[in-house]
Amino acid sequence: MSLLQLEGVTKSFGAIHALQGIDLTISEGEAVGLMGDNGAGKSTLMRIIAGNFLPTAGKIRINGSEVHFNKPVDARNNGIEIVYQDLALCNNLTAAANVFLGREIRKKFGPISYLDHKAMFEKAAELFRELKSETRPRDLVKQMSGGQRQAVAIARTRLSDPKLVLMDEPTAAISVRQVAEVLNLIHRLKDSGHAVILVSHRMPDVFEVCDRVSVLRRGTKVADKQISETSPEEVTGLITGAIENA
Amino acid sequence: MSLLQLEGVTKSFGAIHALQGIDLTISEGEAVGLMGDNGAGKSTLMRIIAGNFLPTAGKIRINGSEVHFNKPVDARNNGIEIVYQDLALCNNLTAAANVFLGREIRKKFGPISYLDHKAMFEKAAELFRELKSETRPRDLVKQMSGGQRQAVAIARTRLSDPKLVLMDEPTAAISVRQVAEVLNLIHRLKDSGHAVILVSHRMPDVFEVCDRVSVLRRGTKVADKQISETSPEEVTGLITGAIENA
Amino acid sequence: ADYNFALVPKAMNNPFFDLARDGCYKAQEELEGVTCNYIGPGEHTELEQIQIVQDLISQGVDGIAVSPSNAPAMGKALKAAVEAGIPVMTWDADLLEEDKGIRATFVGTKNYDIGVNLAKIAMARHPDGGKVCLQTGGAAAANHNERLKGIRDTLSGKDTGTPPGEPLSGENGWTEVAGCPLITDDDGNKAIQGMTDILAKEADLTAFISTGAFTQWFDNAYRQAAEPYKDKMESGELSIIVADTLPMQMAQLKDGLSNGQVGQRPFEMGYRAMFVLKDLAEGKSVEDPIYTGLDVCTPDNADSCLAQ
Amino acid sequence: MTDTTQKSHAEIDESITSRQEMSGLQAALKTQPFWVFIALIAIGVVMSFISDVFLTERNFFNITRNFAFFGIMALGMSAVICTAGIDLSVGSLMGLAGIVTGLVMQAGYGIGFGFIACMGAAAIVGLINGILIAYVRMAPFVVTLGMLAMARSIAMVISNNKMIYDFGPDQELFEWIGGESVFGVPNPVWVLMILTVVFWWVWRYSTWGRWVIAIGGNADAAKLAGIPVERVIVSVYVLCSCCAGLAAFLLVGWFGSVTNALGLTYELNVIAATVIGGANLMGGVVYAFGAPIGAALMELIRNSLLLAGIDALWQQFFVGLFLILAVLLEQIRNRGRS
Amino acid sequence: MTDTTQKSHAEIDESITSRQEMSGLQAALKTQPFWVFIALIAIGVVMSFISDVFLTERNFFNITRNFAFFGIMALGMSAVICTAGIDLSVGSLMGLAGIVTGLVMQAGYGIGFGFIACMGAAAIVGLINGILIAYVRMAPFVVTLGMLAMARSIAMVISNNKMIYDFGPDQELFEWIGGESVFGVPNPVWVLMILTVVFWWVWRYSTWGRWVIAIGGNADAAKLAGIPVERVIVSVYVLCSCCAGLAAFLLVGWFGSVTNALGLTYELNVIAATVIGGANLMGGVVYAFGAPIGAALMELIRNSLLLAGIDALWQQFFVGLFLILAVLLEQIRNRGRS
Ligand SMILES: Nc1ncnc2c1ncn2[C@@H]1O[C@H](COP(=O)(O)OP(=O)(O)OP(=O)(O)O)[C@@H](O)[C@H]1O
Ligand SMILES: Nc1ncnc2c1ncn2[C@@H]1O[C@H](COP(=O)(O)OP(=O)(O)OP(=O)(O)O)[C@@H](O)[C@H]1O
Ligand SMILES: [Mg+2]
Ligand SMILES: [Mg+2]
Repeated sequence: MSLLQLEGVTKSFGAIHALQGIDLTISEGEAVGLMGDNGAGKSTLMRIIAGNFLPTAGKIRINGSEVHFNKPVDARNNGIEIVYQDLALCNNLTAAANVFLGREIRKKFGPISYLDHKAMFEKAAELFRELKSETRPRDLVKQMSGGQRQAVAIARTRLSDPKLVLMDEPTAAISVRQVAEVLNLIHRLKDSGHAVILVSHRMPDVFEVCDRVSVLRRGTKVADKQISETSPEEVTGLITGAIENA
Repeated sequence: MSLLQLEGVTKSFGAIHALQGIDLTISEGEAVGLMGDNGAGKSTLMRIIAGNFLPTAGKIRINGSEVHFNKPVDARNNGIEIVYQDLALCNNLTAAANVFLGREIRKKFGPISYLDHKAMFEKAAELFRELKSETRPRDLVKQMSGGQRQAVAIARTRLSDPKLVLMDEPTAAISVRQVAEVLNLIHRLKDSGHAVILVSHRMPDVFEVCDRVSVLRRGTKVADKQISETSPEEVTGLITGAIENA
Repeated sequence: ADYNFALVPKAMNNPFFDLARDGCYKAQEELEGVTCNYIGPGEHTELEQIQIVQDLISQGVDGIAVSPSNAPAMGKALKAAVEAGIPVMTWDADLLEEDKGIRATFVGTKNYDIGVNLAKIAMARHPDGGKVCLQTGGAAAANHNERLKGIRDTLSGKDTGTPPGEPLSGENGWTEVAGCPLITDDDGNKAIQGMTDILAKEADLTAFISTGAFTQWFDNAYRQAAEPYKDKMESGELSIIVADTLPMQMAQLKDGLSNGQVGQRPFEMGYRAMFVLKDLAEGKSVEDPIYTGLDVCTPDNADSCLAQ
Repeated sequence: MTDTTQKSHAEIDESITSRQEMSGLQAALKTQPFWVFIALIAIGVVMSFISDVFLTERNFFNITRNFAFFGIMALGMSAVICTAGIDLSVGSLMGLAGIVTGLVMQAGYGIGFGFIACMGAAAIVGLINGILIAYVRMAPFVVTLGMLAMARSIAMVISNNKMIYDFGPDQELFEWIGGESVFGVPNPVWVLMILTVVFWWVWRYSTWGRWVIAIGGNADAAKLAGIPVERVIVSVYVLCSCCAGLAAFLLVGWFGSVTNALGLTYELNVIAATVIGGANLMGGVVYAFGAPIGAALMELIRNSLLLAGIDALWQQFFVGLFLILAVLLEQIRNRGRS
Repeated sequence: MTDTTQKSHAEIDESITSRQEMSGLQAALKTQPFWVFIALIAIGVVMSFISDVFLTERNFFNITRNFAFFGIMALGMSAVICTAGIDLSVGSLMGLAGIVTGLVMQAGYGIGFGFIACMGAAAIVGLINGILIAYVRMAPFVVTLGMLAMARSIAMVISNNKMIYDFGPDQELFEWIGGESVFGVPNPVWVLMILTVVFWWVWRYSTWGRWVIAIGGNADAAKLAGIPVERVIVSVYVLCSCCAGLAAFLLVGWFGSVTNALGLTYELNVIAATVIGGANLMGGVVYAFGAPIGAALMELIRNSLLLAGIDALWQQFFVGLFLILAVLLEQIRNRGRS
């Protein structure tokens, strides 16, 4: 039984059909690369799994039982964490505050519980260090560089122990050093039995960490292959449409 | 005489020293890769050259004569075009409107001049086609995917015939097909005597199109080498600090 | 001794109070060593008026004449003045009955009487009664409520309860139409719009009575609104009767666009207030209350009705 | 094979280029002004059954004239709101502009000078607002709130708090412009109609209009694109003030008199009309037809309640209720779509 | 070599983690409330030379009490504005809450019930506002403008447009709470002080406060982070309404009477106080001390002008001018920094 199973997931925005009948499964300890041209529908699919959009049609099953995510917390409560492509950060808060947003660490003083700023700064610093990112937990996100922001978004997924981590182009803005760390992270996640879906345009990265690659073209899935059975060239052809499907 | 010459460019944001005494030159027909860790100051440097920030100290020379860019148009009037890392698009306008923002095509009817929507849509479509991007000129930017947005930002630099094109991670969000096109574009720009500064975290891209690579670390330039004289490994070492400088 | 007396209106943006100010300034010229300090809220706000009075007390003026917006609250504020030994009087509007000990006297008119006189003009023109629409000022404005009660009491010939009284439904032949009384919030534009709509809606309206000058502030607009009904007004089918006797109102009356005006004498109030305060400051006793009288004008006596 | 792929790409690209999500009419169906317009019609239909006075020419004349002044101001306000600004000073400005007009004409200078003085006063106020907001970067709310107090105070000072109802030699022409009609349509309504069309053109076809919308969407991006953001913002506030000045000119002409209380508290009504007409206070959205439609809705509600004979104490309740309901309609409509 | 590099990284990382751009005091120096506070002091110093009455105990008593009511409302308003919302209904709500209190107490129910009724009415109004804004996604401006009209109308209806000045058995206690003082400080000022500290704590240490700020920064991101955005927004409007209700309760106690005109046009003053205190209408910024400081500045300006004997007609002018100048101070200050 697979951890996540999508059946015929379809999503339309008015006249635009972003996704048409997508089937996808992923098991524990597996990493799936999701590739496709710009506008192919990758982010839309991620958002549906993360409970951000409701699909126009289709089913989502987790461990075999159908789920309906009406809001993002529903997905999180089902053990799904996500790094959004547009990062979804609050510019007016500090890096640490963003990492812990919605899951703040609190201390109790008698009946009153209050935010434990110190603990959050420290824990956030630890997470950034783990990612080898030069991000200062006390900085406002507004003032941070593109890669620092991405580090914040990635750090958020490290707070809980999710079953499935969705990463929508997590390495787009970060530098070589941290890219290696993120790929490392994905390896570690796999090893500890987590499932990962990685959306990326970087072919080498996908081939380094993923077990399987799925290709979307204009909202339909045109391929779903084991990494061992395909090659970067084939995947490129599938993405651009030079190869019809496989 | 070099096209652009930076001398001791320094920029501080309050207590944060984003850039410290950067020297950099670039000649016509040359492409320079600017690399560095997240937060190293690459975008800050680009923004200074593009007239978006004033440097705290240091000089900028174009064709040997010192210039002061107080606002972005000043730089543009000096033949500098830029693709911002955060794209700098108006979400509430269409893709075509964003491409032509500030440089709208107008038609005359007697003494009255008015926007020529048709011409702008067509020209924008042409630009997107050139980039092989699936971007619809009539779509609102709000509704577009990450890569489609980036295509819009890149297309903007194609409107004029600039001397220098600054590209701040232009390929971060775009797919394989378009990455090739953007690299192609840089090649074409070089061939026609334009200068390009490419900020990127993608080592292979930089090595494919650039003649020279400069590395920033924590606001200082630690290396400036011909591509032929260095290797990806060395550059990586320089970025992470494993190699002090070169 | 030089005296600094404050004359506090309800609002400074109301032409009515300007006349009081002019009277106050005239008294300042006539009285040796008296300064008229005319100060009030820019708009009609209760709190600001009280704040101003407090500040005047802090400042230590030699006498305060106030037209309270909120009588009970002003009563409390004025207690501080009495404690500070500052003579206090009211004008135009008075304090509550139980607070009357606080102020030395009241200079003004009884608002109730304005209503009575407005109603009398209507009754003289329409002895059999008919449909009437009343127009009033701001929400819960005590002076307008008393005028309304005056009108209602007089038209119905009985006591209609606490101000503004109960709407008329056939008493003595008079019925108020639906949607009335119209509330204008002292806005001339709203007043005109309301009157226009009601006149259009109620073809057989007998009388339109307004308790404030706002109806006629905007000369041209009012004339346009009333013009179509001029014949009816002349033939006695319809009456428009408005409180106050500002210059353009008198012109409208003379031109047959109004059937009656009942005016107070704000100039007189401002003028008299200074004399009263001077007497108080000098320790003399004063009359209580002091009524400045009303001007009741109809087309017949339009040239002579105003007290000079 | 590469060749065929290239060809099919070209085809696809072609189809993408010309793809348009929906037709103009479909797009209109999604806008707030359209749904407010539907609400307008609905109220009209209901009222024509309830009151036989409603459909009379005279009532229409009154309604249209009443909302014309607000509509004119709302047109200017919608430009300001489109830049994510706000102008609270329009009401006070009306008082100032009206008094200035009155004083100039009372002094016998004629209507030409009166008009110039009126618009000049408005433009100066707008200029001060705009400069403080665009160049000094102050919050529009604070600046225009300060101006609200200052403009009213200056109106009080220069009028010496007196009413003006003598407009010198051109009094008749002045009152004709504001108070009379041409072809049965009140003059202020003509002005509103012409201005609406002009604004429609401006938003759709002028560079300036495009820039204003861009600034509302992302002022930083607009700045980076080389748009003279500061200058455009100043011009927007001047425009808004001029619209208020024009409305004051017409209104005083109709009233035939002016006090410095003219326009008191109108700012909220004007902003409400603009917002009902589809403007978004976060900026970036503007519809030329929204302003008159929003103003019309507010006036229609007022008029209808009176004609329907609703108790005066309850009237404001229904004004508020219908205001909310009108906007709700569009909200529910868009709900169903996404 | 790899080893040493790793080590130096660790060191650098350590230094990054603990790096803080500036100390708390330095941070305070950059905030608007601080500079408005400086302006406050400056005006106070100037006034103490101009008027010997200014520094008297009585004047201080009056000033502090006068701004306490606005300060209390501004505290609630700052929460609303922090979510990028606005609440125009607070003034009308005061009228409604005041009338409800008056009616309940007049009927002899005592002050306990009076207070509960007052806060209940306020909470209901806030709840309606909040639900329409958060769940139906209507523009806060439209909703609260509609509520402005509706609440005032209901106050008129239930009071039958009459004044209430008989508060039953607990009249004295009621008037004591609103009008008297403890240790020489007026009771409303005590309430304001306590509330300010509570709000300071809330913004700094409570999850709810953090969430409100996050929603103001990026409501979408907050939603994605699992914050119950709708519920929080509703709570913010309820809180704002309750603050207005509390202010009404105290104000009526001080006045010793209430009409349905209570609080007329206060909304703009409250919002102005909030904005002067550093709130940003685009959301995401809030300072607990900003609200009382903003309210204090507005009252101080008014009081100073009167004590300085400025001509009444000019007063509003200076109110507006100082309002702009006070905010300008902070603006210029920050200019120099960037
Ligand atoms: N909210 C929306 N409304 C309308 N259309 C949308 C919306 N979101 C996405 N789309 C459209 O749906 C399609 C798929 O978008 P999506 O963001 O999923 O692409 P993607 O595969 O993630 O692309 P990229 O690699 O550029 O991130 C695009 O054509 C986009 O324009
Ligand atoms: N407006 C600002 N205010 C304060 N600090 C800033 C500001 N902009 C950038 N910084 C800081 O300056 C440093 C350099 O940022 P910059 O954006 O230039 O980095 P970068 O090299 O482009 O990084 P990336 O690869 O992540 O895009 C960072 O530490 C960042 O936090
Ligand atoms: Mg995407
Ligand atoms: Mg960068």
